[in-house]
Amino acid sequence: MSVPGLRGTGLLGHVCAAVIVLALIVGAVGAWIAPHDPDFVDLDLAYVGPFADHLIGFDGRGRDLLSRLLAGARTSLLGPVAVVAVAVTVGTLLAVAAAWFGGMFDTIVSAALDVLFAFPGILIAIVVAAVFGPSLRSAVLALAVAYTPYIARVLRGSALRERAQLYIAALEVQGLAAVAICVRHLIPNILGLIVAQGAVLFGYAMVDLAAISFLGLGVQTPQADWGVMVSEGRNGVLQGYPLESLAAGLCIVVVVVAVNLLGERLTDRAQRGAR
Amino acid sequence: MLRFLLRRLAMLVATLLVSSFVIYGSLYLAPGNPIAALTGGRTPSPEAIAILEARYNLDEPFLVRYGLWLKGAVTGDLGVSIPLRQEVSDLITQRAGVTAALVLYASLIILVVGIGLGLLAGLRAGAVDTTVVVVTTISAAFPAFVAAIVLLLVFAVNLGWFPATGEGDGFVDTIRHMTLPAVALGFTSMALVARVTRSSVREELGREHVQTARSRGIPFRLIVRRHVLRNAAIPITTIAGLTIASLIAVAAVVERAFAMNGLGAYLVTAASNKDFAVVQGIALVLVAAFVIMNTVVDLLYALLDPRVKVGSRAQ
Amino acid sequence: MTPLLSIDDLTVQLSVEGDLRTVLHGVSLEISAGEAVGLVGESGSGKSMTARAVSRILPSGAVTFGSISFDGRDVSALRGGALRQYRGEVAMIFQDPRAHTNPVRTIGDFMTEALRTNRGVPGVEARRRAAALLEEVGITEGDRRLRQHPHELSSGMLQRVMIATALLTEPRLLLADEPTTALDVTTQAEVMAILDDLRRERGLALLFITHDLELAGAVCDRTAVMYAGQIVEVQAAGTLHDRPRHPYTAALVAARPRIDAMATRLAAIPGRPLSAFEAPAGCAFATRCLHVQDRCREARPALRPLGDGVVRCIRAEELVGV
Amino acid sequence: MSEAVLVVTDLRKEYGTLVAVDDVSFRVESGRSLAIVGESGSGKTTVARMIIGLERATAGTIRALGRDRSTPARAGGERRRRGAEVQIVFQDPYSSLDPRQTIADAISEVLRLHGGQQTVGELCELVGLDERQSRALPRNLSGGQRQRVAIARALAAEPRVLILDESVAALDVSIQAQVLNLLADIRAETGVSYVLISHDLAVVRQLTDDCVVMQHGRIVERGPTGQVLDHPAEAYTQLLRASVPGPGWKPVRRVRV
Repeated sequence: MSVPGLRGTGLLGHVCAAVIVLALIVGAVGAWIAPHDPDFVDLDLAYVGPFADHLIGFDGRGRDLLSRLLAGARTSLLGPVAVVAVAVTVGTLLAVAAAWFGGMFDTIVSAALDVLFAFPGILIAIVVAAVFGPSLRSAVLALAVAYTPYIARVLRGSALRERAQLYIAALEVQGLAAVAICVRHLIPNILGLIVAQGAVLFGYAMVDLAAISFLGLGVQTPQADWGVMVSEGRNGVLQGYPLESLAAGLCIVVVVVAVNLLGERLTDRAQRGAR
Repeated sequence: MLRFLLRRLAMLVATLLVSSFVIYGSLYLAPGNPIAALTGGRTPSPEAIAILEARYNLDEPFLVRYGLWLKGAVTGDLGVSIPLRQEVSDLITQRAGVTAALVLYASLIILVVGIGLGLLAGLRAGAVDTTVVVVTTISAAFPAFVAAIVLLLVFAVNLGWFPATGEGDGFVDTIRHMTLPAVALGFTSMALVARVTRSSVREELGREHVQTARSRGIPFRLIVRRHVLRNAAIPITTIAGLTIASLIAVAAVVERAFAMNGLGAYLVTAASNKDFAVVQGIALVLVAAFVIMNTVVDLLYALLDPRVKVGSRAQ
Repeated sequence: MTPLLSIDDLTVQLSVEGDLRTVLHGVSLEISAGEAVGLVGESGSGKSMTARAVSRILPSGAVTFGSISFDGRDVSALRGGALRQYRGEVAMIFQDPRAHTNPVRTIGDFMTEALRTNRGVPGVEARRRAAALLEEVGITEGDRRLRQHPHELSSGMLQRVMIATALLTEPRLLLADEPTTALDVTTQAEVMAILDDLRRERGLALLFITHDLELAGAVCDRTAVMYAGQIVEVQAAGTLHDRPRHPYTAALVAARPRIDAMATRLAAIPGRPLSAFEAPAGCAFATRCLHVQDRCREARPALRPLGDGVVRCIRAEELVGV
Repeated sequence: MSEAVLVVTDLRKEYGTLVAVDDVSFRVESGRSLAIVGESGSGKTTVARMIIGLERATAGTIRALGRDRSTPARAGGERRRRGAEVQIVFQDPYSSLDPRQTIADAISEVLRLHGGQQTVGELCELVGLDERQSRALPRNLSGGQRQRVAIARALAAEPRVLILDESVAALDVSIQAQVLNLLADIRAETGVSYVLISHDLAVVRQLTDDCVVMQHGRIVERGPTGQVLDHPAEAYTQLLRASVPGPGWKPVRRVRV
């Protein structure tokens, strides 16, 4: 049995996809299925372990940890989704346009992307946070800007290879419009790679967004977010109560492992498929 | 080769110029009034405003201020931190050493462990390979700050082998303080380098020219050394260079986690305090380091691959 | 006299996605010292795989049956130093010289590697011999060429370098796998002439793999024709074209357009060339043969002597002249 | 003299300082076929790419069916019109079909574009592909079958000129003969003119009436195919002819480089 779209990714690919889908569902509805109010503070319960229906206990300010993990899934997962959606869309358009038109247009786009490439994502995020104030939106914007040249570069390469295929030349000679060739033929033929790159980027985006929140420049306390929770739990670690940091860190690692493995398998498949 | 070098240097300068403009420009556009920051919210007298504007060049148009800043930057003068009333370049030099040492140490770990594991897995199929693949899959997904927390917990808090915070004095003490941060910083990149090493070794082993060498009776270990490793060095250099350059930014996270007084952590503090002169200064230094690193990788690439001819760019 | 190379009932199976697929089926062929034998066939016929089996560079996971012996020694039993020694005596030239040279090493490194490594010839002496051989294959300024990289040479020149390199270890048998297919016709003629000259001068045996019957006819003493992983016919190269004994050989000759006359209609062979694992149980060519009868499909015909050669067709005698 | 379907005059192409095509002129009469013979680097493929508008000529004119096409068209209508005049079949049967499109879809896309009267079934029958093959994806077809599809797709535009850019060079001998016979049949049936780009003199002989021989971007000899091949006048054509193996042929060494 094989889900269409995951064909050729093996059992592991399917398991990873299941983990990701589950995580995304939690990201969408997590705040509503949380057993307790994730923001309810009771300092008397700080670092108290699992108790009754508080399945994994409390954090340093006495908030229910499980509820905070569930609620925190939203920013931790939907933030990266937004980053990837923007970067992949803009990156694909730039890549296909550069590959199709070539010449000056390609030179200018490539040069602009090269300059943008000189800014690491986290650095852009710090500068943007300084300018617009720290917020999730600033961080998402910064990472989308940082990732666009990356994905555009990769896709430009494969769009150029596809552009050089003779079937594209044959359709040009037939007189089919450029947009039709790109939309009906070129993009569908590199779609596998676009999806694979999206998955790889999702992993990076999750790590970087969480890191930015960890630095205090993304999602702001007291809002629940996995990156924020790792940061808030740091004091607990030094005092011998590592559960908050570890739990949030584990959530991040599990999702990123799943995303990376799936991305790798999708990339393999896209390359194998390229005849 | 000389033309390639000149071209690459020209590109480096152009990128740095554009980057400096972007950095300066974006912070110039930021909302907020530097005079208000200078006077700490009190309403200053018109004379005071005039004096402060002249002192900090606030009365000049944007391009002139950019020009002055850039001119200063080239000579090592990055202006004055308005809230701290200190030279930005002093603030940077005090902290640059920590970040540089951290990145260097992490790079060493990445190169030795990453390439070592990759070679092992690439040349030995079976259990060794599988182990390396599993280990690197997990470590590739470990963000630096999570790795930092886990290392803190295990080696600093529970085992007490390494200190949890600070930078240390003297060589041995510095190494002791830097080990955990460096491992945390290099954790992901090490895995990345290992995977690229493994796959390029595999790919080179399957090449036709390797088959030629086999058909000519060259012993396997010589084939590995002369053909496989030499050729795989090209992609390995590229990925190692790129990923090490990216550490320059990620260092902020690790410095923060281990409460170290480095450039990155200070950049974050300055960004939170809206200390724009410091943000500009540090951002410029970090971008410059990043771009120079990438240029060095490109040049290495050209040295390693004779096919990179004059005028053509490494893709 | 024992032949230099003797392939006896060689069957090779490759593992493709977990399945074993037969690519060679019962191939038998002998090459005497100094003799040139052509191995002709279409794609998938197994001609390259035969050469790879002889040179012991089959893909990993390949399973072989039958035997290959060189100068009386069993090739499959060679190990370590003996294998290296063998590979010095049996040199191979490939179709795509560019892919078969290491792009980051110089021509000099490439040419002299085997001499320096396996024969202990000092670098200077090895380079001197390499430059001398370059001269023989028609490449002047040998010293300068030795310092160049493969991408600086044209394909035709690189193929001459490959030939010179192959001759450098003074082999006794040369395996040439479509060495001129990727080259222009005029370059092909030149490279073939060089190969032919040097081979004769040295009394070298040659296994020449090609899809071009006429090219094989021009430089070989005998020609073997392969189809679907089997040898279907062997006879003297000079007579094969005019007097084919196997229906496949005859069809191949007839299908090729002629340069000196236009045919109203080419005698095309229906269907497409089959690989060994697709071939039917009886005669492998039965699905495409114009002269097929029911008995052809019953059992696989044996390779049997006929005239000065061998043929794998039960109707060979009746069909001569048809 | 009959009507010319393709007239190329003083065609020139420069890439920087390199002159790839220099002063090339020829004409193709309706229903006749022309071969452009040459080795790699002779400029023969560049000529083909300029005729079909994939490459811009530096100088010179190209006219097909009396209409100018010297510079590549931009407007959609003009590009379609030109597509219905001259079509091409490339050498590589593997990359000339969209791997995600079935054969029938690939052909019907072109039929819809040009509003042609033929059907997918007719075209498939014309090139000898059956119903089952027309529903297949390219990866399930052999090289020869794919080349038939490429021919059918080109013919769907009902062109008057079909450029065959080494179209049979990558095929096995037994398949090559099938496709050459097919091309002869198509010409008899549709009256299309071929421009065959080839290095293979035997194929040229089989398929064309006239030929031009190119070397280093220039035409060095021209004439009826039979005459040029049997009695080559120029040294280069003689060398080309002498390099082809045949009964009694022996390779001879010429030059040293």
